[in-house]
Amino acid sequence: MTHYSALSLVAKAFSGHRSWSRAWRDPVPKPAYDIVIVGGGGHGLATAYYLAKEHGLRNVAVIEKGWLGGGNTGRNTTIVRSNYMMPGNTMFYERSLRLWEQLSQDLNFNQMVSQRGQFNLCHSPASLDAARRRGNVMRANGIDAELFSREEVMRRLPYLDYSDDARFPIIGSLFQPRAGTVRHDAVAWGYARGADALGVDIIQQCEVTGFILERGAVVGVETSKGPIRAKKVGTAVSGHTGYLAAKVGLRLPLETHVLQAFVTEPLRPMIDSVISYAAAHFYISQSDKGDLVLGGDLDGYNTYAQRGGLPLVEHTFASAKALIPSISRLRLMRQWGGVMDMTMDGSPIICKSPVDGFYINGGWCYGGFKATPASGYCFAWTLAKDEPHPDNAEFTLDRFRNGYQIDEKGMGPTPNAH
Amino acid sequence: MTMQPNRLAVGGRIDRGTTFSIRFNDRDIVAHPGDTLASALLANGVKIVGRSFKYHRPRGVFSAGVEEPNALVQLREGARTEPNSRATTVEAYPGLVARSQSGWPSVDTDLGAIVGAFARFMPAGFYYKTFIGPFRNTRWWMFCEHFIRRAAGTGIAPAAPDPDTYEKVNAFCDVLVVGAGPAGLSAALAAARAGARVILAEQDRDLGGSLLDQTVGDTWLRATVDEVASLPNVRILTRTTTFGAFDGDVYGLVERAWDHVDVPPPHQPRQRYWVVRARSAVMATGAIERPLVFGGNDLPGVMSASALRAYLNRYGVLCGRKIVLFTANDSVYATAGELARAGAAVTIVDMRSDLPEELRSRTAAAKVDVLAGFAVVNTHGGKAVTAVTVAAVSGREGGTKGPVRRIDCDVVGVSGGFTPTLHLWSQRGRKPRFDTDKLAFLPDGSIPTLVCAGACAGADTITDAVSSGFAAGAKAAAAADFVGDAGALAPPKLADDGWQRGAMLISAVRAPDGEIPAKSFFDLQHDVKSTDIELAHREGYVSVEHLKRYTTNGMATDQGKTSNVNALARLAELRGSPIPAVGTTTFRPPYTPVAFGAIVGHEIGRHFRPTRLSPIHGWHAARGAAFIDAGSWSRPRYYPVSPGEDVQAGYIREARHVRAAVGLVDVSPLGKIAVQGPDAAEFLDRVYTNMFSTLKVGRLRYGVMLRDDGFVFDDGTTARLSETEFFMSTTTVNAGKVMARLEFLLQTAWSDLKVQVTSVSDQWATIAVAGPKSRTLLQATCGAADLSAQALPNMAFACAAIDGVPVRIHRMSYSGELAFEVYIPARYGHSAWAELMRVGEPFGVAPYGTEAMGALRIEKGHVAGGELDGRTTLKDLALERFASTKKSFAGCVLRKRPVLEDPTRPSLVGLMTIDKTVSIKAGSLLFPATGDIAGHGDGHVTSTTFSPTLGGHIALGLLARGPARLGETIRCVDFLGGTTVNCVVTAPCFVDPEGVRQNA
Amino acid sequence: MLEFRSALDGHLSPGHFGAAAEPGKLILSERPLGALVQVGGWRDSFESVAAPLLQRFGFAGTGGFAMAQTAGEAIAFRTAPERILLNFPSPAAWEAVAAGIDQAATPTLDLSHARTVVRVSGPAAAGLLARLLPIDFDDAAFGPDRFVQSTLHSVGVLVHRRARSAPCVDLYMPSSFAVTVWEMVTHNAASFGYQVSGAG
Amino acid sequence: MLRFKCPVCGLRDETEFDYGGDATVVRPATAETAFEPWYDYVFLRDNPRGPHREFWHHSRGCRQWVVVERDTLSHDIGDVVLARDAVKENRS
Repeated sequence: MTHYSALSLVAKAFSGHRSWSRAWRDPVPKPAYDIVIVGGGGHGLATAYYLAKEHGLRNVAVIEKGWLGGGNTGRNTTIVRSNYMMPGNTMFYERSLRLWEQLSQDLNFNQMVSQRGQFNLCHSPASLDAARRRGNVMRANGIDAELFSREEVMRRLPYLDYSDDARFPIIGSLFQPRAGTVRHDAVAWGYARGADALGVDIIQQCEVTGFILERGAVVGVETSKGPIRAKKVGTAVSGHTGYLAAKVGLRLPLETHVLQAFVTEPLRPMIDSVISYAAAHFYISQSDKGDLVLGGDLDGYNTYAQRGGLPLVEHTFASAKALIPSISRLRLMRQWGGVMDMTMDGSPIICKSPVDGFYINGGWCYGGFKATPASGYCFAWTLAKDEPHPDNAEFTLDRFRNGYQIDEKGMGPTPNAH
Repeated sequence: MTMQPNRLAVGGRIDRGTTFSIRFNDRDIVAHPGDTLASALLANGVKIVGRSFKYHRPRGVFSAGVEEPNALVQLREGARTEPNSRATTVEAYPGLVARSQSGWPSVDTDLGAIVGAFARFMPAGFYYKTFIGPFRNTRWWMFCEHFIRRAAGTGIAPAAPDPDTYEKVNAFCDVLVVGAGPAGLSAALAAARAGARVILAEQDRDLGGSLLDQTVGDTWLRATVDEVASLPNVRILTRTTTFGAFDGDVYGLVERAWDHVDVPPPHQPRQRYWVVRARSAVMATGAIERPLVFGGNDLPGVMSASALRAYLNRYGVLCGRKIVLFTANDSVYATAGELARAGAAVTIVDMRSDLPEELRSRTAAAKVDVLAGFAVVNTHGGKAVTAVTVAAVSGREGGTKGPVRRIDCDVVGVSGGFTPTLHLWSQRGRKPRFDTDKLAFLPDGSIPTLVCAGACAGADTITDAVSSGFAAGAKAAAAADFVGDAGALAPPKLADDGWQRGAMLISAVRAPDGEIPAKSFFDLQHDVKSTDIELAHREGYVSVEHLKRYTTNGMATDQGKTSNVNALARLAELRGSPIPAVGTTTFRPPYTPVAFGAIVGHEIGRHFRPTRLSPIHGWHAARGAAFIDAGSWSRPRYYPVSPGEDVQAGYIREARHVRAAVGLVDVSPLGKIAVQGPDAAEFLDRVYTNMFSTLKVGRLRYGVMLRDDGFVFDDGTTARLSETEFFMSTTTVNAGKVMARLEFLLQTAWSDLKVQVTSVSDQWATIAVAGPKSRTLLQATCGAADLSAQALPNMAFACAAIDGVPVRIHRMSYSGELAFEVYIPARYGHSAWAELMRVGEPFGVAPYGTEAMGALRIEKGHVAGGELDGRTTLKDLALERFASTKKSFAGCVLRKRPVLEDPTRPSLVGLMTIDKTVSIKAGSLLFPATGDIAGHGDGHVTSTTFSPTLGGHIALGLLARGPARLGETIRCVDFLGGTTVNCVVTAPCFVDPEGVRQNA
Repeated sequence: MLEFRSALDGHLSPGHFGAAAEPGKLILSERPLGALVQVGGWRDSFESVAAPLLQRFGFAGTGGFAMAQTAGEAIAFRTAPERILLNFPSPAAWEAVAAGIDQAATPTLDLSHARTVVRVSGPAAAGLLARLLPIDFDDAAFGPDRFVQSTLHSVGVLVHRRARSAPCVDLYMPSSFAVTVWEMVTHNAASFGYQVSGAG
Repeated sequence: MLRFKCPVCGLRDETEFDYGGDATVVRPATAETAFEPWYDYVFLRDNPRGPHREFWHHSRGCRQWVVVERDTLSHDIGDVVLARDAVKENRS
């Protein structure tokens, strides 16, 4: 693996960049592995990387039906943060943020982790109280958080609508300074390169069509490139967890939904932080290239089609203009949709399943991107040790059975409301 | 004003009789109606319009349409400024002001071009490999990013809100025809003649499509347009882009209604967003000319060949005097003749060596030189092209062989073939198929309600386009059940040159040394070169999506309209696979960028969301109430008695007054639901945790509902009006959700119950009258009714009248005082309130708002939003006594799950500050008096207030093992505010726990 | 008697607003609602119980979902399978019958205060409505006596095309939303130019 | 934009409706006291990739709950019927 640095870049420039090597191999699948990870997105690749790095398990394959990073790693709004309130979530997401903070160096691949800070705007005394509770939990757990007054928000984000005409007045904001954005494609590529260098086989264009079951246990996968045996199989397939789990006879507490995201034409710097507009489920930031990146609410119905509808486009645009009136004449350049597992409490699942040999990493709702490093770290731990890491101990399937719903929004078992 | 050096004396479709001035980069430019900004710039000899994003290379106008990658300008000024506007689609109007978006100190002399010297250190993805920094944190990258961001972006966002308006229109039709070129016009005609209701949408100002760029075919065009326009069942929308195709045969269109002026006329929208529900549609979106890639192909003067034709024939602009047309297909030959006739010296460089005799003779007649079997290898010139180097073609892969020769020229027109515009097709979830004969991606398979026609379906000539369009129109009409006879349509009489006969698809031209010249650009806006694609391939980024993301090819504002296919061909070459095996990227909406304002229409500012107002709102407003949002309602928060009175002082005054005398609060926003039918009591028994079938007519009962997962959903008080009718109230915030849930249960699993539910929230104004003098006041207002404690005990209701209007008086208390809720038909609510205020004057009646109402309920320990947060159980909220053991109810099974029964769960307590002068903040965490303060604590503070009754600060909170800790001192920690307040744990009810006052 | 006060009180000032337009092109007004009563029932008996009840007011029967019935000044809308809204110019017509209705078989409900009616009339009415509701208001699709229940500015409204020679449409909206809907209507009407008139 | 043919109102935009989830799950009788049927009903879903039967509430129309057949991959819409005619209740 070529080490990446400014120096290597300069050196290779003089040979016309002809001596760069492949970032990852294109191996022929072996007949058997210790562990097969289904899904070559950020979570699957991170899992493989940490299996190799932290647990010395290198006889590992990641199987991807398309091209690596082609799922939700490439279909998100690139936001990272750790402002979670519920026990079970708080420290998991904080672990993730801490891993993000050193990921470029760990992977020797610039992830462009940009801790620009995130505002969660508050619009009523009740939402300010809720933000205070969240911020206090964060601070009590050693996570950075601040509560800003309306005046402070006005000073920092002068382009929002503070007029009497604003439908939802901005009365304050929770702020996490360490939150920010990450270059999403770099995550998949960086983990892929890192895992590959440690010996993991990344097999693209290989679709898992079924599971090899023996005596009720999963002992491998059937794929478009033939059967591949494995002592353990883990899935990290974003919106398709339920679909794959059904193949081993499991029904899961989740539904698959689509979330749309949007980018505008590039602009000179305008928005420096991540801003989320709680009154309308809308968030916005600006990329290093200058595009404004916007996200809205779910389309709200079960779907595996990676496309969204007009109502949510209208909703998102209206939210954008309500929050930032001057955005009116800017133009949307591209929109897309990503499908995701929405669980019955809005929190993820990382656990051993009731079927031996079958491990689940899913249910990310729309928090999956920011979770990538911790998800990989904890899933690798769970696969390697057959028991959860303390940070994913609550992300079980059993929690719905015993009543431990990790419900950040208090919406109950209504997947499209989380 | 300056001359128009490139404007021909005659020709074009502009209005030469009118001349006006526009400003570009502080220079006056002459233009005519019918010009675009680009045609005016070209007419006036402006070569450099912008600088490229990465290397700051000079860039001129490339195209004449929406695909323009180069000529992006900052249009207009001030609050109306619009970044990234394509000069090629901006209509010129008097007073237009535009600027180049890049270049310092000017676009002509850009010091940023120094970056070009470092180009070799900035290959594709270089930033992934650098700026990582030696230490394990993000500081080094963020330091570098600070400078990188400064160079980000192109245009500048407006700083002020948009002064213009926009509107949305819902439209319905049988057949939507997208595009009014020869195919679209023919389709619209066929569909309309068959009787279908047609919408014809064209992005251009004029109908005609590619015919507008020609000098022949006008007779056909005029006749066809006239007939289409004359049909009453056709609606023609020009300046209207169909930007997206969505499920349900719904299309999103944006009409630039008044974009061709600086300020729209009064009350007229700048743009109009059309949501078209079509029973079927015809996609006649044409095709976009593909560039050829060669050395220095980005210099100003290198243009799309079809654009040269458009500027010549539509705008009367001859872009150059010595023109080289570089092609690998037939389409430029007609153009060459026209350019030559207009006075240019034209040389065709055609990569094909075996040209048909017909083409050769035509070019000879037109005095056009043809170099068959040659390719342009490189351009010359600093800020604009001055010459090209050509060499003989060798093989079919874009190779050349020596010797090279130089041809002086000032414009190079390029045509690498055409790319059908399949965006809408792709948006409907279909992948295009690569046709190896036509060398183009074409629609694959069929969508019954979307018919492709013309160039986007692979028609090679205008004749083909007309016939395919006409057939498509009839087919689409038939899909919408219109099968009337459409007759026939004769095609225009044209000598057509297609682009398919013997065409070649060349990814990039190689110099005789076998190399692709260094400055061969694929994506002109993002400066993506062949070496970038090669590097991506070398490093394993071999999927088209990886290529796109790693090199950013196709990610600019034009979304790859000119660059995608060439880059794909280059990747295919590198992979050694045919193009179909490599695939293509997916087109996402929108087809061309869409302004936010257009889509939002009038739902802006205060009207972003609807606002509900109580029938008594006018009184509150006149009284000077301070309002606050509660759900979708606007409610009085408090009524300041002086301009300086803040909410804190106001609510304490109001709450104290209620306990001392009598107050009125408008609770009209409470959800109210009529539950009617013989099974109404049974129904309520199922949805509420407690029993309602035992409730007597004339009485009220408080009820709690659970979600099916056993958590508390909502609460409220319900009155039994008759054996078969109940009047339910819900919280304001959950009113809609409760209603939907009741309807769900009754229409699905419980459809055997004879019960119907109806929202009557808007039927009733509700005034709560609370305080020791409330009975006196009410009695004085509704004289006849007996409101005594004997006649109307707590949790009973009575019918009465206020000034002749029948009202219902519920005796119930949220404040803990003697209190009543008066239900008045809504249109009498305002005057009933005024009457109560009038009658109550001697008793000292005063209005109070939501803040005082909250203070009173906290004093009384009633739960509300802070406690009903969707995560609490009956036990958590000390409401377990409302769980009936005599019946089942929704949620009764899952509420028994072990974690929900855990005795250590945080549950409801009261908290009183030990130091009465300090307040607590809701959202503070609770910790024991000693020990660490870390983790999630023992619970949190849910609601706080100053208690006028107790003269100190109190709160409700959820505390682990709360009821067992009464009297314990605990710490309320607000980390964010930096305060720790010691509190004593109490029972939740602070005032009159025996209920003496409310039962008085 | 207490003052009867519309939810739109103070929001309709007569005059011409928005773009210049010929008189009568678009007229907005509030129509006094009179009495609005909901008649409900059960699947097994609705037709047999409700039809005679409606016939007492001169309606043919329970009617269909798309067309309103009129009988004199009274209007009946079949809004759901077992649900009909009756509108009378004054409560008297209804009250004469109401007392005798068996509420267990035919639950009725007074909604006279729950709705506010805005009337849109003139040749531009269909154009304005197309800007407000996701419904096809073409004459062929929405002729006289047609009614729909749909959404205007996220608010559920009932839209009724009156059987008159000139286009005339009544919008029944929940009273608490009347002001916000009215403002949305007038914002969209401005590009046509509209007249606010005192009476429907 | 999804469009559904409401049995009462005719073909209408998705914006008039609210989504109500999987319509194949069967609500246990209120008297059901066993845990499993309730756990299954409230939490577990087939979540199919393909044909799906689902509830929609015509909340800004006739306020009827309907059952829609819709393909979660193609978004093709099949039959739409009133929920009360489609739901097989569990009265065990």
